[in-house]
Amino acid sequence: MPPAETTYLEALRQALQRLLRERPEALLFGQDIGAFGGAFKVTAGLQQEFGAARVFDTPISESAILGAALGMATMGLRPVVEMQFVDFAMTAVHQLLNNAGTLHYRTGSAAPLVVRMPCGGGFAGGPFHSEELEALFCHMPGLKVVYPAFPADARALLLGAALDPNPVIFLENKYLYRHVKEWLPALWSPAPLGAARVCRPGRDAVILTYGAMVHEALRAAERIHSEDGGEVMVLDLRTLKPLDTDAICAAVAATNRVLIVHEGWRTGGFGAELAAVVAERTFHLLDAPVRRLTAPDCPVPFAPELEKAYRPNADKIHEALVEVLEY
Amino acid sequence: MPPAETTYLEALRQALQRLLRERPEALLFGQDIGAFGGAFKVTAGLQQEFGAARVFDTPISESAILGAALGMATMGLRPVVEMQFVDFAMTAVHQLLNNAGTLHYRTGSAAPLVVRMPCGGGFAGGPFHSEELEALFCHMPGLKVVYPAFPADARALLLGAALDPNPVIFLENKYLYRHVKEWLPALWSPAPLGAARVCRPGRDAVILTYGAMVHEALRAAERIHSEDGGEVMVLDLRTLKPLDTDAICAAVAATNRVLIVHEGWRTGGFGAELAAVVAERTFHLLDAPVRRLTAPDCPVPFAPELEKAYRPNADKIHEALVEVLEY
Amino acid sequence: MKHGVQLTKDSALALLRTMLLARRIEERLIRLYHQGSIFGGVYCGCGQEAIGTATTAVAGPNDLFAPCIRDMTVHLGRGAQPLDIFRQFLGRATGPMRGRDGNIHYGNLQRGVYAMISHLGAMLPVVTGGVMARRRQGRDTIGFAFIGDGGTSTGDFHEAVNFAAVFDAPVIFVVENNQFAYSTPITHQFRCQHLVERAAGYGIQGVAADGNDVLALRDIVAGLVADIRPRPRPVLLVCETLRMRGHGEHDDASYVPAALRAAWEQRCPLLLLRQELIADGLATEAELEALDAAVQAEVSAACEQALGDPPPNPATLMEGIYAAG
Amino acid sequence: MKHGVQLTKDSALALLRTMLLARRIEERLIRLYHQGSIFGGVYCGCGQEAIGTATTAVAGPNDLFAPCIRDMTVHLGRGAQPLDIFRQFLGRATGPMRGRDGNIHYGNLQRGVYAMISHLGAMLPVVTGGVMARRRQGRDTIGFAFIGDGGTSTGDFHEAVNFAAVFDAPVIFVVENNQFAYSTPITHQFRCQHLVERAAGYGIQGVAADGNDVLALRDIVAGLVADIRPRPRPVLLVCETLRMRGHGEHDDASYVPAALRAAWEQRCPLLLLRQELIADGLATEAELEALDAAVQAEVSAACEQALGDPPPNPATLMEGIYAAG
Ligand SMILES: Cc1ncc(C[n+]2csc(CCOP(=O)(O)OP(=O)(O)O)c2C)c(N)n1
Ligand SMILES: Cc1ncc(C[n+]2csc(CCOP(=O)(O)OP(=O)(O)O)c2C)c(N)n1
Ligand SMILES: [Mg+2]
Ligand SMILES: [Mg+2]
Repeated sequence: MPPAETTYLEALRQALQRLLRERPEALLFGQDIGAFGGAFKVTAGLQQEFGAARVFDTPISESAILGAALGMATMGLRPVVEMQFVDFAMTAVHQLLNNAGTLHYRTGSAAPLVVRMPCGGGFAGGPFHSEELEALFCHMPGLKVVYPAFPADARALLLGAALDPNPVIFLENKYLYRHVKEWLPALWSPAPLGAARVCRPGRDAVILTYGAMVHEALRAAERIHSEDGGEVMVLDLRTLKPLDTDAICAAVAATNRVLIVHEGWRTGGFGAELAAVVAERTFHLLDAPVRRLTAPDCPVPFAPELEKAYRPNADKIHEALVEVLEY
Repeated sequence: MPPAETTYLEALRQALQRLLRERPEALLFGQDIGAFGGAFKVTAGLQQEFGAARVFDTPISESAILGAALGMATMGLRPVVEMQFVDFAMTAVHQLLNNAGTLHYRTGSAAPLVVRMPCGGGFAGGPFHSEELEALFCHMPGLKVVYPAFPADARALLLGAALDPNPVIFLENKYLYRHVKEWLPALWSPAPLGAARVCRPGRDAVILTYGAMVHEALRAAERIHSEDGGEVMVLDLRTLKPLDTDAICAAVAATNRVLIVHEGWRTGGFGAELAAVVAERTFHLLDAPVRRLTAPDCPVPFAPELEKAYRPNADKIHEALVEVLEY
Repeated sequence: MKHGVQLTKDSALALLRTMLLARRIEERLIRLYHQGSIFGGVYCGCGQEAIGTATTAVAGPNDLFAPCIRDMTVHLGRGAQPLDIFRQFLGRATGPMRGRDGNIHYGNLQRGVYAMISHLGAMLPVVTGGVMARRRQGRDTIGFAFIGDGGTSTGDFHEAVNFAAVFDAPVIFVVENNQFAYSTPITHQFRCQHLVERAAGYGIQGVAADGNDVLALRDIVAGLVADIRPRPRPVLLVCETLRMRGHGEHDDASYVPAALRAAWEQRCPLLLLRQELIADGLATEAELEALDAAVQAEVSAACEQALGDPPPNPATLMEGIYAAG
Repeated sequence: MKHGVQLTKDSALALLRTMLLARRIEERLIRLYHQGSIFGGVYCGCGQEAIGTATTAVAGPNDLFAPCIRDMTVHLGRGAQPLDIFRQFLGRATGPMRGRDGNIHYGNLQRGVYAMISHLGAMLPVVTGGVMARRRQGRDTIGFAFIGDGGTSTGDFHEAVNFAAVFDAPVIFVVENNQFAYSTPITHQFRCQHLVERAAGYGIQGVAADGNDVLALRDIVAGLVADIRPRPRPVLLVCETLRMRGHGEHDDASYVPAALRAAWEQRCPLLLLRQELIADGLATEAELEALDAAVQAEVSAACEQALGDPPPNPATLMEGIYAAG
């Protein structure tokens, strides 16, 4: 019997459970995250284990949730709050951009605060339950932004985020919650934020990506390999801010061709920043123009037929890769 | 006696006045824009001329202002609303990103709606009255984003924005309000959105920029010219979305060296998109890596000494230009 | 006569028919969902049918509606056909949103119905603005803005009601207090005894109503409409009800106490109206059975037709993001 | 004795001193502004000094404050020195925000004072969360959250008050109804007769107070504190007052009717307290003159010292954007 595998979702739950066990100052709140365990069940069982004083439901008030979490963080607690969907955080951007993000710079107070936000599409969620908004958060000074692709990273980075003294936007991919599993060790440590990981080596090109697209990129790279032996590196950024530019530069130096892939919109997407970094820093290393494969600048459509055309996937990545390799 | 010159601020006022005169369906509202004429006096005299039914004050409710404007636009009115400072629009991003931006795609309804937002720093406004947030708006599907640098453009583009059937984010630079003047013709037309303008020709490099930085770029280019005869083109983008990529590509083709300048934050700033476009489309034309000169990823500081270090200006542009030209 | 508005057989049966249509359509949607024919979610208004029915029954053609999650009867009451609704939930190209948005996120401005966005509260200022616009255009429009108990905690609820009050916008803010917001009971949502207590803070009238008694509710709404159409100003109308299914069909609503559920089951708005019709001698059991059978047949036919309709063409993905100038 | 809280000469003079300090500091800041020595704006609380004075006078050391635009007396009442304030408005490296933020945007969490951000309402949930945290940590903390009449229209005001009510967070939401939000009179801001009518909608107590009578206000606040410290829950305290200067010093406030201004001028909180002290025989004119002279001297010295302080070093621009892990 192979060892039991753990989903991305369960890995997140384990991180929260360990945080609550080890850190009496930690607490979780958000809409329906208590007895119900959250819209996606990431917090299932935690109120039962830790009590309603540490894991509790709130009114439907994103600004109050984020503002209260910031206030708690200034008093030495470690709140980890959930936005039911990242889309709804748009009702309270000022609490992140203006309040949490500027706090340490202005006042010197730490704000150890994590905002967990389920992101992304692929399940007919429509325009308001499928967004990918990392580009917006990455633009905001004073925030860190994490976006894991694998269960092990999800677990280690969520604990790492919760132990960080800064406000951390922790993006979770809804599609990955139950679609990705891996064997996880019983002994594990929190991961510090800021390190990318080569999750497939290669010398012919590199795909810079994160979140759900890491898995699509791996599939596309595998297909290139099986079709004609091409070796495409996949770099999972894991943390978008701070960005591991050393790993990016090293990957470009090793491959000389770059494809950037993400599930968010193209114009001003995080891929633009990645392309800019590549263009600025590794211009002399490039054998082909950097290329972005992203969702188009279009609201996320509901119907699966439209969403399939909208969302990047292994096939579209493969197609773009072939062009990058053949340039 | 030279012909009288008109400020950027007065040019905006003229556009609103003409709109209200020519279009009975147009109306203006926002905080303190009525009898008071707005925090910056852009709407001075308009309530007096057109009455309180067409130019009026609202409660301090950004989401209600934007939502109500959207509702009016769906019924055939042409609301032009003001956010007192762009910073405060962050309390109601969902009304722009999720509501206005997706409306036509979902329902086919037009939403002829303009949101005027004073932006930018340079006057010790501190972290909450100095932000440059165009990068956020440009990422949102379904919105157009305009950012004029000159009085003539401000006037023609504001009227053009108001006549556009889509939600338009109209960014105004507070520093330019009273610092920039030019002679304006009595006969003028609304400008369609989407066209950049070469406001200084050149063949040695191009500066891609917009807003207040156009003027700093012009100064830097002039200095280069006076110092050693270098010819630096300045391309004023004017509309950021839709972006005039043809003009950008033509400028790169003519100069082979690119400096991007903006007043907003670096990471995920609109300069990232510009750098990405340049890197993707004009890779083969570049003699030097594309370079960004932006504000650093830091809350806008209050003290003039800090803000001077924070904000790009002609001197910093000059320095960067020298490096780009010497690469 | 017990009711303020004249109760004729025809008008009473029309009310019942709207509620029955919604109930039967939802039953069919639930089956489709469990069969895997519907992508995304199914969110039902079962138990809350009276609210959309009563409001649309007394509204005029120029009025504007911003329905929320559970308001299929608003759509039906404003003229949506069962076929439109199946196409919508199935994401068909022929549906009102052409597959670009799904399930409850639809509308039709020709009939005065805004398509909701998910962000709770966000539509309240939109319909307020729509009403302000129509009033300027010389129409006698009233707005009906729907929101759940949970949605009253959003900043948008507050901003919109206050905004409408300041501008004397004739909007009836209809709170459907169905006791839960997803899994969260109202005890964790607010601390006032009753949400009508919010009205005074905006200087507007607050009215409490039984959300399950369609006839009584229709009378109340008719009274409010008669008040505010000539003398425009907003009103807060709080309807008590219970959501009889899960938040969506993925949710078994096991957090709803059985006794509470049982009590409201007795008060099913369809049941109450049937009983009243029969007691008042306005209809016979047999007539009501026949009505239901006709509704069922109509629903089945619509469902079959929608199932045969085409999905959107992926080549249309990028069309119409902007309106053409 | 007319007042609930024992009125001693010392405590009364302390109240007056705080208000006088604020008044004299602001007068000085206005001069500096018009001389061009202050960059950015100057926003004064002139006329509203009693509110911060009364609240800080009865607060305990563990309590938390979120002052708003016009609350210099909150800062002073919590221990800020005139020197801190001049450094702040002058953007000096030595000031509480080290020049990173200016004018009214400062605080000191060691003394339980949050530095406000400009977005009106945004600090209300922050102080609510801070109070909830301290209560968990076993402290008897109460929060004082300040907001203007205009700020009550923000979604954040609503979300925060409701949130505090649901969690029984002992926060006194202090509305400073100074009749205007920038140029906008309260008639264009809300339609209730009095903002205390908002309280019932949250299921909390609402108290109306005269914002210019520092002694009466202190008694009211003392009563509220005595109530909610042991039995935690929020309260809405609405203080009537008038902003006696422009929104900022760039604004001549010509939109404020002269008669209204004149009426409130008679009710200047400093004047009222002086009159009362003399009427009660607690102080003589001469003593009060001496106090003022001492305050003026202190203010002048602080101003001179701050003017000599260095600006922030531009090389520090990028320091401390993140807390070190
Ligand atoms: C601003 C916002 N936050 C969170 C959500 C996620 N959400 C969708 S429905 C729902 C519960 C709504 O409860 P209520 O308003 O009572 O309406 P009901 O579902 O009971 O009809 C939540 C939390 C949302 N749609 N919008
Ligand atoms: C969310 C938000 N919108 C707009 C502003 C701009 N603004 C700053 S102060 C002010 C008026 C505030 O009025 P009020 O709340 O009554 O406080 P007062 O100035 O009278 O003390 C406005 C509109 C802001 N700071 N925040
Ligand atoms: Mg509900
Ligand atoms: Mg005020």
